[in-house]
Amino acid sequence: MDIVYSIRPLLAILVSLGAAALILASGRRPNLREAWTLLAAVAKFLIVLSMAPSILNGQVLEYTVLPLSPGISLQLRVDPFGLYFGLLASGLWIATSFYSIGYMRGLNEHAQTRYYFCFAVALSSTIGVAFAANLLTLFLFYELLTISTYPLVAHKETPEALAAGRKYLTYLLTSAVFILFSIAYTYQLAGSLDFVAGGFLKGQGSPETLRLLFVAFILGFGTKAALMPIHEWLPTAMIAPTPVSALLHAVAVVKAGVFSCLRVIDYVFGPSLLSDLDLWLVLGYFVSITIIGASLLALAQDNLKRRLAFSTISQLSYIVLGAALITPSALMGSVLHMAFHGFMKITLFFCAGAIFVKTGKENISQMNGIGRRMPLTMAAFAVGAFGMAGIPPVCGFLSKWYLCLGSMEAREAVFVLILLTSSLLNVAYFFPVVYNAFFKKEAGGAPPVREEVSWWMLAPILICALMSLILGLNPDAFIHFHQIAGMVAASIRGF
Amino acid sequence: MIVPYENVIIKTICRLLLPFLQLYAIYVLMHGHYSPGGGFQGGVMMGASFILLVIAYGLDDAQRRISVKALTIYACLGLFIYSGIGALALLMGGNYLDYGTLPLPLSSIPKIRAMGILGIEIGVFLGVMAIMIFIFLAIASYETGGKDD
Amino acid sequence: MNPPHIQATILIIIIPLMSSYAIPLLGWRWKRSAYFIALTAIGASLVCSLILLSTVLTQGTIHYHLGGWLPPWGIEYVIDPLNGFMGVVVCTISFLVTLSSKKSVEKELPEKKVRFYTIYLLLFTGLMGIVVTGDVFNLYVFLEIASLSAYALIAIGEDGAPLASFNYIIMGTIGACFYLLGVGYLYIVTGSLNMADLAKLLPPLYDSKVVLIALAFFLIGTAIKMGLFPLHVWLPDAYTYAPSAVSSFIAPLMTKVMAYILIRILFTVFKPSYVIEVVPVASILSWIAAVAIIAGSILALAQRDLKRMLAYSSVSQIGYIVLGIGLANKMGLIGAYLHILNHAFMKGCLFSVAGALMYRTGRRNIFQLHTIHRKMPFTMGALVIGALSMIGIPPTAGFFSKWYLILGSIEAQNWVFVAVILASSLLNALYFFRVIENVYFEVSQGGLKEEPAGDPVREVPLSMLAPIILLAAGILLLGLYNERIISGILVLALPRGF
Amino acid sequence: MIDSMMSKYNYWMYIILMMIGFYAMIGKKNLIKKLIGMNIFQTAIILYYISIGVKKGGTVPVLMEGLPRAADYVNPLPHVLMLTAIVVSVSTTGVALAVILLIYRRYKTLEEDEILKSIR
Repeated sequence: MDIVYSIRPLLAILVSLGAAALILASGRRPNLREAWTLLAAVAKFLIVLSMAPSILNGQVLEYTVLPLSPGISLQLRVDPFGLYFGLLASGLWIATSFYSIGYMRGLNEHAQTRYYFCFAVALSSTIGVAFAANLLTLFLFYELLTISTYPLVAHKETPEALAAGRKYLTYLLTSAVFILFSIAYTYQLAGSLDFVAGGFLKGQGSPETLRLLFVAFILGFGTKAALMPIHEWLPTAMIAPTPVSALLHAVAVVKAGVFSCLRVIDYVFGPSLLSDLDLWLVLGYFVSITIIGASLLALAQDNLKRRLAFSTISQLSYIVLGAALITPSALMGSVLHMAFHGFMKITLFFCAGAIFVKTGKENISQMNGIGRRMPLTMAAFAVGAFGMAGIPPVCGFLSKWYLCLGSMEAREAVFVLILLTSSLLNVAYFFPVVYNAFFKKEAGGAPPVREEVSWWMLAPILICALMSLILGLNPDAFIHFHQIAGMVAASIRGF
Repeated sequence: MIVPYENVIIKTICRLLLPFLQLYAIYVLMHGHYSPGGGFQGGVMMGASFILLVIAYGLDDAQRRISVKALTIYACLGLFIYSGIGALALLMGGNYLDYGTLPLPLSSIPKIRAMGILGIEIGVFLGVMAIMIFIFLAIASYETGGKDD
Repeated sequence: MNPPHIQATILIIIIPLMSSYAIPLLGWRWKRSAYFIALTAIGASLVCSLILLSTVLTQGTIHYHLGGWLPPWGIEYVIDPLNGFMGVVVCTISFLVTLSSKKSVEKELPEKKVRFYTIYLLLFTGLMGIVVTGDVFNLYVFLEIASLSAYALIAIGEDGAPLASFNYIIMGTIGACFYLLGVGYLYIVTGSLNMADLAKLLPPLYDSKVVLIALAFFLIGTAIKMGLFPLHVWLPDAYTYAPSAVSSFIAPLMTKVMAYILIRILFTVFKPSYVIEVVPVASILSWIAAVAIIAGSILALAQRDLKRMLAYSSVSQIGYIVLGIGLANKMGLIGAYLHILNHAFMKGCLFSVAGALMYRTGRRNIFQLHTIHRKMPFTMGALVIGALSMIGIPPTAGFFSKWYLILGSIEAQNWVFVAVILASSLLNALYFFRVIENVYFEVSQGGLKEEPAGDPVREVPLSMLAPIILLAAGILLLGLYNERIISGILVLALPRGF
Repeated sequence: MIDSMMSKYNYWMYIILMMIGFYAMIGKKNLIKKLIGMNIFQTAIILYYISIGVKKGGTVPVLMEGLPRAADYVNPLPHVLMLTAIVVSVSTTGVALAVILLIYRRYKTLEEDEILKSIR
């Protein structure tokens, strides 16, 4: 593994921070402001993409910004896993930016400058989380992400939105306390915080200490990954504008949570230490509760966004489960699912937002016959729903396949059962939506008129749906998700 | 407000006493650097003599003789002499307050030091005197109002 | 004869001292000159302090013998890395705060400008004197100079200011007297007042009860002066009612300098081994500090007045510094030193923002600040940065002092302190996000839209805004470059044996 | 026991004085009484310092002919220190009196209870 020093990781972070400043400066001129957003999104994606060839050649890019604390630097390192997350986040940001413009203008929202500013800062911190080379750098960007998304969650400024914002902060800052404690303790034990593929904590403390540390880590990062029973902030945060929900769910926040969980599992503790400590099975069962429980709760939701939220909670635990199973295939599945779930979930959220912009409807019971009004949108929704349930050829099938394979390798068939049950539940809560939208009559009885949303919104929806399909057919298409995921799984030693 | 107490005895005694008080104050000052006494003690006595004046002749009369403005200047001047001598030593290449380096036409360094201390004491004397009177006037004239600035 | 850069040791004090009585002389004629003289004097001190710090770091400790008298007979000023560091902190904050004081003094105390700056410079002189001196009694004198000027400055505020000031006088005098008694007891057993000399003479006497009592007196005295819970009762009122220029000067500096005295006494006059092993003073202090952290935060939660909330938060933050001192290990002490610096910047920034709010709106109630961010975007941005730093969000400065304190607590294997530090950052988040929410989200309370009488609310003038922005930027930069500060200065400032 | 207590009577005196002052500062409600307590408190410490400088048979610490030994003079340093402390205490009293005047002008009383009542 050769290390190449490159400033590109830093540039990828700074480009949207710079854009954030420009957005603030041009707050009075909406067109210019949104041009900055789009420009930064594209530039960021191109920078991240430009790093892909060297990573695929087996190199690692590194950049040390400055020392943060004796022995710890603000250091960025682009390894396959980081690149993977970076590509996902920056790629989906482009889609979200276009969609945001359509959505915010469609609803004529207030405080748009603050909205775009926070969005850009949130993306910077997400990329920072992706490229962080050690736990402290990760924590730094992780906290920035929390703070910068808080105004987005509370964007509507109604009492409910403020309450949701408070809840969001309460959950995430409390979890940050656990993370800070675990990081400090890790530093005390190991004297280092740099991520090492396969972990660096082995032999650095008594098993009891390490178990405690692991629990503290999972409690901390698991809050952002919305593991049950610390998931409550996520459905509440659904009060935010839909692009924010999409950002929270598909692009940045919860993905940063699972990404950090995976970093801890595979790069701090490492598979062999986890199996020594007998923690993997415990974690597996723990997240299985979330997988099934969240799916069951999703059934009971009438609000479309809340239903999607519980679906997210369930799907995120797939990813953590894949890492917990400590087999290469499972890890491969979990890494793949990060991206694939991102594409599918963002499609679903965009559709929910489009429906809200056009008709003002939020509840599933009001959506009978909506498929005739908005056929393209609902078709995209159907693609996403199929993917969630793991039906080929949508990409959700592929990651689930790897996860099942991994559970077999780990000789724990019960997890296959759990995955399949959850798929069934997915069918149960998504298909009625699709069915009602296309095959039931609208309540008023008026003849349905085709009225799609503007192309600002429709194009991202269709592109994301299409991507879900293409990635299902050829997972290496465009940005080599499959290959990079393979590299990630191969790089972890100690299975 | 302190008004003059119309009593000939008090006024006369006061008038007799004041020069001696002030002279004694200056005596205490001048001998301060090699015997008990010094600028602070002398200054307090000097200040006390004015306070006696205020008590006997009333506030208005005393303020006509020594105004707040003059007191401020005295106080600042006193401190200026003090730190000025110190700073002069600094300029002459010694440490702060190192009187030995002062450019005085005296034969030996101990003599120069003694003179330096005397200068310091004079500064302290002026400062303490002015501040003593100042505090007294400020407190005594509170009823007339507006003097708390 | 000493070269000029050594003479900076004394210039750092006499420039503001001489300027302080140049102000009334010149102020009779030119009232406007007061501000400029004060600013120039503090600026000159800042330059001196920078010269001193760089000299100390390159050439080692500076010993300056006042009047040429050798210690232990004469007064000695000693600049070591800790001093040099404190000097730069005090001068920098004072300079920025003084810069911003012009307009608010003109508005709040138009008639008293000249005398205000006289006393203001005396306060600064006192603080600098405490920092540079190497003599325990001389320190007492400067302590009283600083305290007396602080009493006077606080008393000119509004509402309950005189009473707050009087309570401060009573408490402060008790504190200073206890300190003086401590000096007396040490003098009985050693016959010396020089810190370095005391440090040499004391170790054979560590069994003596007199030394123990002296230490106890020192601790009580400094604890009162720096407002360590539960001796903090004077602090909230004093900070709340003082004029805004004063509270943004006193709040960041006064208590920090007092904490510096504590460090000096514990680790220079006494040996670390004494306060850690012979008498468990350090651990007692750290437990008191832990209580202070939590109690201060909880009391801050109950406040509706921005300045009073910040004052109680100061009580809690003093706890952090004392906790770091009490931990008495390398990381803990670094945390304490760094927090002195960081907290000075944070509180300077936040109190300046409070002053700016008072200047433009006359409001201190945190529930009456809706929509203010539109009128004063930069000031409110600084408020957010300061608040995030108080909570401890990386990469702001506040996070890193907390980080070292946590490392120190873990090193000491004391999990209660870890929990206390973490819990207090959550409490900080509670009360600071309450402010941020009220400032930024207007629809929440139905909105309080009416303008205060007089001028329409807009951004404060540049002379106030620039220091606020510099302080806020300082918070970010100190966070990012904290490692440079630690490895460049603070590691050298640690007491011997760490 | 008694002997050792009696031989250090100056300490007892200063502690008693200090406690009287302390009581007045904490227990009294009238601000002037508090101030008087503060003065007693400071004076106690000054007395204590003076007493530790005293030497039986010592004389004024100004160099005199025929008394070459340092043991013949009382220790001048505590006195010098106390000179400074007296200055400090005078200034503290001055500031405190000024503040009391301010309080009186604002609330027309010096009783702490009444002031607190009128603030609320």
